[in-house]
Amino acid sequence: MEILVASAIGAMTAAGVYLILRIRTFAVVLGMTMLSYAINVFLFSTGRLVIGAAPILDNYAENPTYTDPLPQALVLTAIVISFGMTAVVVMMALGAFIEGGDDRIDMPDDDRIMPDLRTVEDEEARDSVAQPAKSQPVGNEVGS
Amino acid sequence: MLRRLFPHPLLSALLVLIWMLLVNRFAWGSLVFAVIIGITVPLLTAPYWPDRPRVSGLGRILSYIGMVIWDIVVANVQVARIVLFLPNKDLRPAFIVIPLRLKSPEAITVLAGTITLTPGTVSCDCSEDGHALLVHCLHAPDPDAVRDDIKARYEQRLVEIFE
Amino acid sequence: MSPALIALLPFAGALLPGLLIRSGRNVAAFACGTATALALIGLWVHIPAIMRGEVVTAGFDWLPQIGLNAQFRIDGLALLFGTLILGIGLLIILYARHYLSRTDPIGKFYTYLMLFQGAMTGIVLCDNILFLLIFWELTSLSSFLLIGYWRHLPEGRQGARMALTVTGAGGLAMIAGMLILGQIAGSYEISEILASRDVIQASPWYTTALVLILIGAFTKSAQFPFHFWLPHAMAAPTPVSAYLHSATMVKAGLFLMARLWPALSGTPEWFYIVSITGLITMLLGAFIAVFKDDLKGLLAFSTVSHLGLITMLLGFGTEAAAIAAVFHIINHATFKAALFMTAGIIDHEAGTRSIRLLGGLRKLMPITFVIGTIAALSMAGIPPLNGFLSKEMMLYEVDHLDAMRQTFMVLATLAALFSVCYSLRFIAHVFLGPQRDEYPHKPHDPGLGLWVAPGFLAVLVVLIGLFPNTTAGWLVDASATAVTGVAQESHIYLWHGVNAALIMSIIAIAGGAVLLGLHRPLLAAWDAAPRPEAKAMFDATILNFGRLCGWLTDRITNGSMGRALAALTVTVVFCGALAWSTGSAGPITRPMLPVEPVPLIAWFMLIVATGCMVTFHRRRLLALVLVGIVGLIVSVGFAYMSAPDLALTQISVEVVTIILLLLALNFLPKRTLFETTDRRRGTDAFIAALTGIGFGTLAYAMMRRDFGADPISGYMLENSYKQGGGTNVVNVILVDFRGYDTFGEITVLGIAALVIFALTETLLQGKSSRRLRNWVTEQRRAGDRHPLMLVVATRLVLPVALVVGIYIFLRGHNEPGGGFVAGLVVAIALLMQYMASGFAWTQRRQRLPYHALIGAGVVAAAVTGVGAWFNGRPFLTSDYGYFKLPLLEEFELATAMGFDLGVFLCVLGAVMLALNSLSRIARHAGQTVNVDPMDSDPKNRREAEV
Amino acid sequence: MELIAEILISIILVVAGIFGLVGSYGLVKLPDAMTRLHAPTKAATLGVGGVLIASLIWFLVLSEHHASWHELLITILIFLTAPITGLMIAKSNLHLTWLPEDLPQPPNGGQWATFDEGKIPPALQEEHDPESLRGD
Amino acid sequence: MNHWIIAPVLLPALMGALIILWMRHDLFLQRVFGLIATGLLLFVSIYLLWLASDGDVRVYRLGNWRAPFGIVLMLDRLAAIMLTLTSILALVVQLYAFGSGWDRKGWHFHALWQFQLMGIGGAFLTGDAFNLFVFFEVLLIASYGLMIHGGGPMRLRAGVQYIAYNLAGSTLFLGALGAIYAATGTLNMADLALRVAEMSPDDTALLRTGAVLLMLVFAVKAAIFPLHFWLPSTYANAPGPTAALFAIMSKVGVYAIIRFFTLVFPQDSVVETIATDLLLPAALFTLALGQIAVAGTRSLTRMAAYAAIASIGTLMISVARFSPEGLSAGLYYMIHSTLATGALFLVVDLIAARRGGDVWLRLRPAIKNTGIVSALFFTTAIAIAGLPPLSGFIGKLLILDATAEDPWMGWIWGTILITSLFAIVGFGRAGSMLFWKSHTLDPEPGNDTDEGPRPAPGPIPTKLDTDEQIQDVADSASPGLAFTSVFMLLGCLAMLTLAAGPVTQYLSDTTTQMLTPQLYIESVIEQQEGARP
Amino acid sequence: MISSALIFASLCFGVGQLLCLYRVVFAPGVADRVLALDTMTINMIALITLFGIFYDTAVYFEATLLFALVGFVSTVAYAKFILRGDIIE
Ligand code: NA
Ligand code: NA
Repeated sequence: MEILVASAIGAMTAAGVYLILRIRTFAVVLGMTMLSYAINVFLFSTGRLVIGAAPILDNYAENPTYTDPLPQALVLTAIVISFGMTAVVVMMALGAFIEGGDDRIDMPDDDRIMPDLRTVEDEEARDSVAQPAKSQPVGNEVGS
Repeated sequence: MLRRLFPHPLLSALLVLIWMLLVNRFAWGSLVFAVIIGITVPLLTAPYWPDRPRVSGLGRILSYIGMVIWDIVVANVQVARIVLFLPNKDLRPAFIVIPLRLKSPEAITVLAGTITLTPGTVSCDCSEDGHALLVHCLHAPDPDAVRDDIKARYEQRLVEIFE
Repeated sequence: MSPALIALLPFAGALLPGLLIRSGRNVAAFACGTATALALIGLWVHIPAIMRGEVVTAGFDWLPQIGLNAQFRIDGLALLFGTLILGIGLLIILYARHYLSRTDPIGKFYTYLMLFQGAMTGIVLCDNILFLLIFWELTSLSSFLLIGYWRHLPEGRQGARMALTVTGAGGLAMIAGMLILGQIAGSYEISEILASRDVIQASPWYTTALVLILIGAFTKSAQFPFHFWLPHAMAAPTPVSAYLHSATMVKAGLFLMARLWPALSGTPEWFYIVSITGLITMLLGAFIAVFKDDLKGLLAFSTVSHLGLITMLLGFGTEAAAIAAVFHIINHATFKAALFMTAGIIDHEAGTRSIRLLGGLRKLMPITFVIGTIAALSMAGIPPLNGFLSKEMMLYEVDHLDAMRQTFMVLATLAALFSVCYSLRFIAHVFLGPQRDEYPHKPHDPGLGLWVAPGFLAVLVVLIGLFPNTTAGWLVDASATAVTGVAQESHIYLWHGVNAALIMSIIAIAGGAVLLGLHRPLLAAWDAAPRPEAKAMFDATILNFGRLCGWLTDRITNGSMGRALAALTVTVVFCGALAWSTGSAGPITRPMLPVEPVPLIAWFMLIVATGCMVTFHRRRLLALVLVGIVGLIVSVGFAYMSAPDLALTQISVEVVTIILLLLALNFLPKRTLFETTDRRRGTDAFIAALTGIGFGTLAYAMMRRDFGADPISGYMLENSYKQGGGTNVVNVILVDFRGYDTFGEITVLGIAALVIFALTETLLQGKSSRRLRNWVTEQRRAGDRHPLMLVVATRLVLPVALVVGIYIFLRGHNEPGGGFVAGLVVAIALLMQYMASGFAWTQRRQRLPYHALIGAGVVAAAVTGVGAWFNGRPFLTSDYGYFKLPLLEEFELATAMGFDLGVFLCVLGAVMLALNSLSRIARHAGQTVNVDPMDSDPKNRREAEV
Repeated sequence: MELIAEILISIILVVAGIFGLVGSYGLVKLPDAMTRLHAPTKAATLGVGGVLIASLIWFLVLSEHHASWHELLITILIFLTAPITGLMIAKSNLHLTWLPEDLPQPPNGGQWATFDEGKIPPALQEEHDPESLRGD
Repeated sequence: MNHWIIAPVLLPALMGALIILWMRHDLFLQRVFGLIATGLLLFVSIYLLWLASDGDVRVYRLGNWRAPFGIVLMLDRLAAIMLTLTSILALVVQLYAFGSGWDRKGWHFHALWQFQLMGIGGAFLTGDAFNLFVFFEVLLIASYGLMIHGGGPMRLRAGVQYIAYNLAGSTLFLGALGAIYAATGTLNMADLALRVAEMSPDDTALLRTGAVLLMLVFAVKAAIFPLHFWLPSTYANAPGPTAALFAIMSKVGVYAIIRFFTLVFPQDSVVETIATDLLLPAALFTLALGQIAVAGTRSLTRMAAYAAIASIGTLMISVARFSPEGLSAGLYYMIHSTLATGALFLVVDLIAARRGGDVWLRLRPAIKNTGIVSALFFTTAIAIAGLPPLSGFIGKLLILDATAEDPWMGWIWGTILITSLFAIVGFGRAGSMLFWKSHTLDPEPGNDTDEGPRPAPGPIPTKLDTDEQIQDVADSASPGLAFTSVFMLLGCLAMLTLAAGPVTQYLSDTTTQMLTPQLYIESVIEQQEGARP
Repeated sequence: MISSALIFASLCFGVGQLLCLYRVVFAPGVADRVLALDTMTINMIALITLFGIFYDTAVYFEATLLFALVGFVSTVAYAKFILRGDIIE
């Protein structure tokens, strides 16, 4: 059984990782979902695998055995949180799509690249060509 | 007054039953609670069910349910036979149209549900004005017979219950 | 006056112009002048003590943990420099008041100037090298502001940035050097460092520290090869050039070398590095100055040259040389400041500083001529002016060198020769010669305000030259004592008799005059000769450096999410594997559970669905269906492996997620194109496989081993009922043992909904609103939106689901369920209404304020928790009891239920608000809304509006 | 009594299992989308129904736990919802792969709801007021 | 048990909830109550700082459960410092948000602000590893909202990246916690420390893996190379006040590293030096990367973002060895860099607002209030570049001094000092491009329409503004308030400089407390008076 | 006897699941996939119930109830998506 669970965790992780490395938000969201499945199962399995021993106290049973309830509680919290996160990322992906017109996840080049790096003086020279009349310094030449 | 308190008496009864089933153990306290639920929940949800269908004849309802359950069992055997043993080339699927005498949406829904749950038929669509059902038959060498059977066996009874 | 106060006064003065500038320029100038004068007087108060050979110290501990203390000391050296800084500062304040035009923001100028003055004063007065570093860098910063004061001049900005960059870089090197020095000496107090000469020079770190400190000093004092910034700093207003770039700031490097002279000098390293650098600088600066057309350019390079001279003297490492250095510092400050002010006057009155355009000013500006000539002759080293005295001392020291004597003699003479040449040129080409017709302005002598300061300095030049021992001897002695650490008594004479120095001097003067005669052809040759242009090189360096940095940055962080996540993944796998493999894994202790056929089937399905998901992820709806399958199997798996609560939660979250994704997918493209290269997909697949294998292996290894110690959950199983009043241990953990986690968790959910709502609002306004209104769906749509039978069935499902929700809520403490799942169930039921009867119809029928539900949920949970305070217990301490009401059975009430109610409300509100917001986008996209619950009502009645 | 229950449960389970399998098998075997719709909605319904009945009897008669009527509730729920899912999927099929011409027409004229485009009368659309729908 | 310990969590949580419950339509009330809440938070933090100064570690047992079974909050010096720092920054930046009008660019700014503070406070106070995860998520999700506040295509795209990356980080966090729980069977940090110390040396692999993964999680939050990729676009595209508040967010990661690797996995534990071995080179790279980008980037906001990365690099260099001197120098630098980075983002926002949202370093017409804005920029640049006289310089001195004995001393000093020059070059160029330029250029024609509608000055409108050009936040109602808040931050830096001695003393006491975790462990595990049995 | 019947039934439903999976992966149209997913949910309910009998526990009741509800809702959502694109309109 352990080998099944472990390999399932591995498979879901691999799928998740592959998908989050794609360039469209939808695939990334799918990947996140897969990863969160994988991690939830992993976290759950830290209580080790026990079958038929749900941690619901049975006052009538003799020598009842229960599985470790703590990881379950942790996973519950994790599920809820990752749901909230997924909801936000989906909404935001949609927003970015509507605003930006495509659903790529990479930042467009305009985010960080300007045409060419120039010195202040180059910029100013270029500027005074563009607006010859206005670029006279008004600062205060000596001697007026 | 009473009508406002019990917008859907049958629903209230159903909810009491459901609560008792959920609690899974009979106790008067539970029943009291069930009644409270049976009153409040339909009140809360009344806006979503604006008009109450007229329903009459508890006996007719129960016998209808019994008949449908029986038909379902039969249906399953028939469908199983078709699925398992009838070669696809011999299959005679067909669409049939069932003109409706029923007017209330609830009644139409019950009929459509019955059709879907019973032998070899699935309700597929309703006409835009709600006066006919489109039904798909898995294996109907004689579609008209199926239509007449549905009208006689189910619709007639539903007309009695709902009108 | 306390040394600390002296250093503080200029800073206090820096605040005054800002406060007083409304009262007028004179008031601001007067205030700054007063502050400076007070500081100067405060300094001079200590003269008697210093003459007695005392060192005045004061200060307080600032950061004793590392020995950064605000300690000050006044000794001869400090006195000398302090006097220079404050005295010349006073003159500059006066001069600048008249120099700057009406439209210049003079308040700002004085603020910067006083800041600078304070920083310089701090440098010379402080007794702690870390403290010194602070002032040191402050001078760079304030000089940056001063040089760039005329912000409309590109040269000014350029010069300022260049100065900042070079001196800043030097400062950083010096930080390292000083720290090392302090580490070697075991203290950052200058007094102690000066006393630790032997320790310092024996240390293996000595050379490193020396070089680093010297880099700092050389950059500040414009020593070769860092000399290039100084001429460009001359774009600053002339008062600034006179003050910073002749009298004070450039001397900071010299000061530092002088200050640390007892500790650092005397080694071969010191000698070779310092004196040769000084020599080269002296020669190079003088040579270039000969050809400078700009008056200030000429003076700037001459300053470079003279700084080189002083550096060289300090580098010699002998006491006599140190005395000469100190003396030349004084002399240079006097004549060079006077010259700068003269140049400023000429610029001010004639409208140009270009020597080519000048000449013949002797008659037009007689006062200026006299002052300028005296100062220039002193600079040339013509007796009996003060410049001659210190130059002779320099040549004498050169003559008495132990090493490299000839080289130094030849080159020093040559430098002196150039110096004579450019000094005479200053006189000849500006003042002498024929008067011109076309000066840019009509030149005449300025008002008293402008010439009194240089005039005073010119008088000093003469007086020191004639009576060196009376006028300056005491100061030289005092500071030389401080520099060398040994009491010095100098005897400066105009006439030493005929010695090598005098001969060298004569050669220099004669050669300089001859060179001036040949100036015209030489200048032509100079102009024709190719030579490295420092500014262009610096510009290109900085520009290319910037480009390189930009390029590198862009190579590394290129906005690609794939790269970011691949980096994360690879790092995780690598570090995880490293950590695992460097540890030791214990033996397997748990037997494997048998593999049953049905779980095997489920596993197979999961693997297939996962694989298909990767294969078909471009078909987005199919991918969603596959996600659904994976979720289904995971949640059934939870149920199988003894976690019913997890199964419940997983499956209900699953369906809400699917609905969410479907709502989004309505707008998103339905397919993803093939866009990546095979190579990238291959790499990604490799990374993914690696991660999967790694994580799977970790999971397997973990599952086959027992806990290292008993898990804390044993206590929870034991006390869940006894202390928490519930038999569902998971629920008791959630609402009691770890209720605080759950409190955070519902907050997360609530916030998520708020974020979604806020984003929707933003999208529905502004640009995207317009885009949405013009939205055309690519999908062919079916006719009916609200199929009759669906509507009817939903009417029944809603109350049933509500009852189920109530049940799950109430039973949660003892059976699987609880507030969270109940909230989801109710939300799903309401959602069914939305789906079946449509948004508008449903919305009008229920006025559930979702925001308020979220708020109320968080408040309810918090208030339940706070309730425990009244019991004297901490937040979230639960209580429970059994109650009996008439008619009802005995039932249990736990405060945990109040908490769970908060969870319920918050979850319900959050899920509904989120989905509601998301679906509003479609409403906005021009899609119609319904008023009827179903598209076709067979009774042909329309519902009365509620 | 217990033996009878045991036998009964076993029989129901076997029958339910067979129906469940057949339902899923039909999904694979039947030739087109419309016919495939029949298999699961019916057979799986009875399959699950049978299992639930078996469970009901088990907890009524054989279990150490007290009687449980929960299964009845689930059965009700499934029977209530199965026709609707069938209908919705049928409509999807019609929408995706069928043309109205290939279907029998409704008797009173008009069209099947799935194919009826643009049915909202313009007058009703005026009530659209996004602000009023903020859900807040 | 002192209930004030939970106030930094409860106060903002309740205020956030009440804002959405009762005040969601009234910006004025939101401002008033938001300010009151943050102000109270500051008071509480200062009280807690005072409380913690006696050196005791105080425990707050939530639900009155015994440790390690319930969750505990822990108040020690470190937590108190972080809380105080947070509330100072939050209060000041909140004022800026009013003054700049940012808080009316969209919905729920103030509620999210409070929840953000709740998350940060919770993360600093908690003594439970899983609870740390929960509060990380609280602060993250609130930060998502604040990050995309106002919308706009670039900001949303950056927001998607930010979330996606942090989702991956959260996933990793759970994995790390799982591994640690699977190895030790506990989640309480003090109990973890005990169990880690008693761990059999034959079975360390799982625990080591968990510890290292945990470190990576925190490194993601702190944006340490090569896990920094999320930061530049996020910070550069976030609204000014948000970016300023984020200055403390990355410190949460640093805090967590410090907390775990002094308390739970000290150097002599089975985790040994693996953390340090990985951290120091990464920190050096982080610093270099940040400063190179500061010198190379052409956008003002990205410059600020990379400056934030660089400051993290510097900080981590100091922390990486977990030596007493290094930690205390690091803490000093952390305080400095949080306030300085905050100030920098605010100044950048002031500039951007006056340039019509243009953050590129290129010629634009002269801006309003050039004098004061340029002075603020200059001062902030000095602070962030670590030049005297502000605390950045002292912080760097402390760090250099602390690493003087380090075997990597050459690398450390070289990197810190040389890259400082990069910052000087970058900020020098930026400043001269922004302020020493083109006084005379008239506004380009059509520029006004370009800038989009500005919030009207005067009283706060009840209806929220819509804004087409979101990047451009004109300073609206009260630019004075905006300036004041920057002044306040710079004032804090000045105080930090002047009070360097006492502050460093407190910090070195803090370090001593951290490096003797026995006190912490005892106060959690052994003193259990009043707790449920 | 019962346990053999239980194993038989679970195997039947398990194999049924595989067939459904086949239909999800190899389907001519998306509606078929939704149908198969719906069937899977139904089969899951059966499997959980069988499991509950096998371990003689009632703790899985809530799970089956929710599976039923959720299967219905998600199928309707998918179908509405196919039909209209917008599932809440
Ligand atoms: Na939970
Ligand atoms: Na529960």
